[in-house]
Amino acid sequence: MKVAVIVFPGSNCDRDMYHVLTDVFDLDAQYFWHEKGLPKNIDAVILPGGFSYGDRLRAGVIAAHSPIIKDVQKMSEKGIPVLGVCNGFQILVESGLLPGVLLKNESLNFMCEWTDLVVENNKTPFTNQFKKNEKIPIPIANGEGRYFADDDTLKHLKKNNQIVFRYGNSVNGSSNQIAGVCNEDGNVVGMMPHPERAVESEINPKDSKPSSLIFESLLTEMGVGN
Amino acid sequence: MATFNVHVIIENKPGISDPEGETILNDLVLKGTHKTVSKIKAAKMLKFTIREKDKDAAQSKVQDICDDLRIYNPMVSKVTIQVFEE
Amino acid sequence: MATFNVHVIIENKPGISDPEGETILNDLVLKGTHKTVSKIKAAKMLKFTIREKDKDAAQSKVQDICDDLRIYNPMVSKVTIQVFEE
Amino acid sequence: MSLDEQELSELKSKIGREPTSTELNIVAAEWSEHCSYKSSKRHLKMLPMTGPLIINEKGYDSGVLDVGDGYVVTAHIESHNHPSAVEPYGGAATGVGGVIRDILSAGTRPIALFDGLRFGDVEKDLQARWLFKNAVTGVADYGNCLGIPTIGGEVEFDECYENYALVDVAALGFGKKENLIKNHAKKGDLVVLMGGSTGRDGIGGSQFASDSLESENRSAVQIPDPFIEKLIIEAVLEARNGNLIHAMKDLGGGGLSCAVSETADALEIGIEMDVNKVHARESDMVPEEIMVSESQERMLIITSPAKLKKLEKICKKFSIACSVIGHVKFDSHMHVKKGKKTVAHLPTGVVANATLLDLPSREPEYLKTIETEKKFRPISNCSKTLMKLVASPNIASKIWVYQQYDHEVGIRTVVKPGSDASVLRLDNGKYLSAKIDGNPKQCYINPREGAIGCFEEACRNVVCTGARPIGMLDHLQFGNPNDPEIFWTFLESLKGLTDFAKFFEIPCVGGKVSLFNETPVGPIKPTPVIGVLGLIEKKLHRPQKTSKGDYLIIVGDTKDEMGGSEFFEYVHKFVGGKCPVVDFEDSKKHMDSVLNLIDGDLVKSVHDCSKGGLAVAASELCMTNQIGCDISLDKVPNKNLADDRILFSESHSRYILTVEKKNLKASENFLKENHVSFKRIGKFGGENIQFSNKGKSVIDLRVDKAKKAWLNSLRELIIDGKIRT
Ligand SMILES: Nc1ncnc2c1ncn2[C@@H]1O[C@H](COP(=O)(O)OP(=O)(O)O)[C@@H](O)[C@H]1O
Ligand SMILES: [Mg+2]
Repeated sequence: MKVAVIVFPGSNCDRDMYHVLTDVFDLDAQYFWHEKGLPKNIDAVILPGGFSYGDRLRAGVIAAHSPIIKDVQKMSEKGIPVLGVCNGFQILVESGLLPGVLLKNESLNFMCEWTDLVVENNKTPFTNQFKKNEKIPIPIANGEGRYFADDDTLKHLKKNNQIVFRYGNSVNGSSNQIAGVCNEDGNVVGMMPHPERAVESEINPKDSKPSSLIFESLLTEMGVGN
Repeated sequence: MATFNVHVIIENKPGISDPEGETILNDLVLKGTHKTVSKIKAAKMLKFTIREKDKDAAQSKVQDICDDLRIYNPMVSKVTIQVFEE
Repeated sequence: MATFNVHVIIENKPGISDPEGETILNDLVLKGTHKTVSKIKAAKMLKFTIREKDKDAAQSKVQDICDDLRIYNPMVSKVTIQVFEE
Repeated sequence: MSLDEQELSELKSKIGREPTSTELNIVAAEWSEHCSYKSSKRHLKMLPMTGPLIINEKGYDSGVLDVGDGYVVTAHIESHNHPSAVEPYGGAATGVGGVIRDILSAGTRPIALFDGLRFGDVEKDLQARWLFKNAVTGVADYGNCLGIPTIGGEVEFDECYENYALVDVAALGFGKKENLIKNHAKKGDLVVLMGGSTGRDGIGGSQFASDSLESENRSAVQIPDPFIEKLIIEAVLEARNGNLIHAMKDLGGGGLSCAVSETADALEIGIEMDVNKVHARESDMVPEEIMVSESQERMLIITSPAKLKKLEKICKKFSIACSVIGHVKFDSHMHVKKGKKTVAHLPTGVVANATLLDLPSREPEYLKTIETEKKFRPISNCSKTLMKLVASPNIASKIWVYQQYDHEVGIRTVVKPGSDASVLRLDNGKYLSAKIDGNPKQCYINPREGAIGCFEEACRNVVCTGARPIGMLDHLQFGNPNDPEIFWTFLESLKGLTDFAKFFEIPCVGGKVSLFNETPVGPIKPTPVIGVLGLIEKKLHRPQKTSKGDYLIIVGDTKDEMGGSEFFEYVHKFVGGKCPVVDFEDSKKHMDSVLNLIDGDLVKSVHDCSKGGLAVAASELCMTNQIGCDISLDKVPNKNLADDRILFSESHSRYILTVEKKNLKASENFLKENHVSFKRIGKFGGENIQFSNKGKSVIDLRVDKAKKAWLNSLRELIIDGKIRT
């Protein structure tokens, strides 16, 4: 099974994600430059974090127009799991694959700190190994990480069980403390925190198991899990 | 064809919070000076230089660009477009 | 006393590069079909609501605030202030 | 920007004719203090620069250390003081950009950043607050965008930086030894300029850095573009992997003038180039402007015609401009043309080697009396004093700063900012620890001992993580060197650093000199900033959480050397007294012993004692571990000092160890056997930070109250304008 890691000009967590997929979870991962197309044999797509196009205009908006996004969209329509982390989430939102927007943090500053996530939806390809309300210690690192959606959208999200992760406490002022959402079908997931920074105990000052479940969920989804 | 300067102002829709404007206002309030200011709103501006046949064409072209390319995010912001002849 | 809307536009001085405008032009606008655009300059805008006795007072008050709070650095940016009556 | 009369006649006699205006500009840029080190170079040679781990290659802008298994670590330090003092955001950001390119030019990937920030009195001075806030944002925006973690640094405020800013940035790189660029050039090789376009911004920057700030030339602001820099990094590394780079240099101070002349000089080649081929931002730039422009985010690369196609393809992929501006010759000249017309033709040896100065030095007058102490009334309420110190800008936690920096990207950061030193994991299973430290208050009182103290403090911080120091970076920042008194302080600091480096066999792997740091009211205090790299060869011993019943041991003597301490300067508003002195033998013994204890898993954690002394160091432990302690001052090894001196003395070579009961005997025995001066001074537990002397309470402070002040005061000061606690 093959996981595509999409690289945009300015992506900077691509190598971290690749390391985790290959060295930690023994997956077959491959980089794809944003101008390329995606081959048919891809089983999952990951948009890593970073500052695509220097976050100019708005985080994610320029990358959302990259040629490869059309292929990501096609894959997502086929039900293939797609995960956007941080800037990847911003790109998914700006390209309309996920609802809502990500605004500047209330502090107006970049924020790099550890926080707790709460799993709201454990039915997605990236959360199927969690219990509902399970906690995940995980770091955030973003300047535009405040999830916002208007009331109608929020209502819809709740009804459809599209809120995947919430923060344990209010870190940046996001609507309903939302940290991650999915599309209506549940196969496209976006999250602001960085699971790839939390799955190795060596660099995780708290507990690396919960974050690992995000990737183990993917393995299970693909039928290669334990 | 003529050259036009088109100003695009992107700002939050009414009802959407604007921490940046508020912070600057708070700074003023905190310092206790300049009490005559009652509101500050932060916005972003893009100045386009564009060649089109007339003002209207310039206006609608830039409007298209803004919509097409999502120069603004319609969920939270609105744009105002002003065209100036060179 | 009257209420004024004062627009403050902060942009890089001429001759100083504007990486944001360039990226928006080259990586977004020109990559599409909108080839008539030749330049984009990014700027920041602040909209003040202020009560002062007249237009001039509003103008100079806002200028003072921008200088006081160091809303822009005259080394790199210039500021344009426009006053509108409510 | 110009040459002085003597330099002009020297140039004329060396080339045997009148220089052209382009030549004048090129030479003025290259002979500026910033590029040529003309005042300092002959003295810098005293520093030990070789060692078993050091790899020396011509033309490197960064130090290279062999960390085994085919891997190298590169390191460099820079400052961007003058630009940051007038445009803190852009100045700090482009400072980061510059030091990153030095790492990149060796062919290694930048993996970490450090920032040392110094400003005026942030409590009183609004300008200082503005400078600080914007410099932090500048570092954050640049480093974060590149995806290079900023994992450490320091922040300090002192009146001597009023209306000024010191922004130091250090960077570390990592890579395979076999991928290092072996700077060389072959016949027919091409000279390529890659990256951002050349514009008028930043013209005269290096000259600017060599003038004092009062001078008029303030046009040298540079606009940071981290996005291009990120693309350059990826493009260069891809080109390196393809073996497409024969030689490489980043464009920094002095722009093309320096890059071309220094590359040619280092490789013993000539370079012929055409300014018309340089991709410029404005069409009407004259040759001298193109040659001295310090526009950011540019690299000079020497490659062969055969490899050029591949290089161009990589540049195209990343949308970065890449122009062939010239070619390699073997006449040791730099030949600058505009189209067919020659605008400069100079021997590179002349351009790149300014005549070194031998400036006079004289011991400053003020030093004769500085050690005399004023009489102080003893502090009646030490709890209050400790609380005040914990919330003071220099001692308060810098969390408001480092949380704005992405310090985890790259997933190497094993020990994160907030500890004594940060630790990175390397691909060969080893760990790299690093920290930068400065102490202008001590260096002002005693430039020599102060500098040694900075060096030792950086070592101590690294040792606290269990790493053995393997290399040092020095950044020497002083006022106008033409003032013999200032130059004397420069020499003293340098001699101190040299002695320490030699004694401890820690080679200097890189450095930088920044002179002419003058504020409107005078020179800055001597401000050497020292970076130390340490290596953990085997197992990493992560600091463990302190719990109830753990013991506190202090290693090292607490002495009556309060000069430059926060206690004297912040509490008593007194500048003077005796500067702490490092005893080399003790220092070494303590380092070795602490490393041994960590290696043997006998201690839970080690923290160094520095700013604010024992009282602050112990409080920091309590606050970060959310636990109280009970410490007996009468047990602290000292010679009959008053309580407030034991609490707040900043004597060097001291560590505080947290030890579990079961390891107490073994640790104490080990220290005894190694003749280390130490004492068990306290025990953890409860909710209060308590110090007593012979049973009489001296300090009693709630941990949570202290912690709140310590964590929040800096942010409150910057955002709200005052400390609320
Ligand atoms: N400007 C900064 N950038 C990043 N980290 C910083 C900065 N200033 C301080 N820190 C971090 O805060 C912690 C305390 O710093 P400092 O007080 O200088 O420590 P020490 O006294 O041990 O030298 C360290 O982990 C340091 O790296
Ligand atoms: Mg320390």
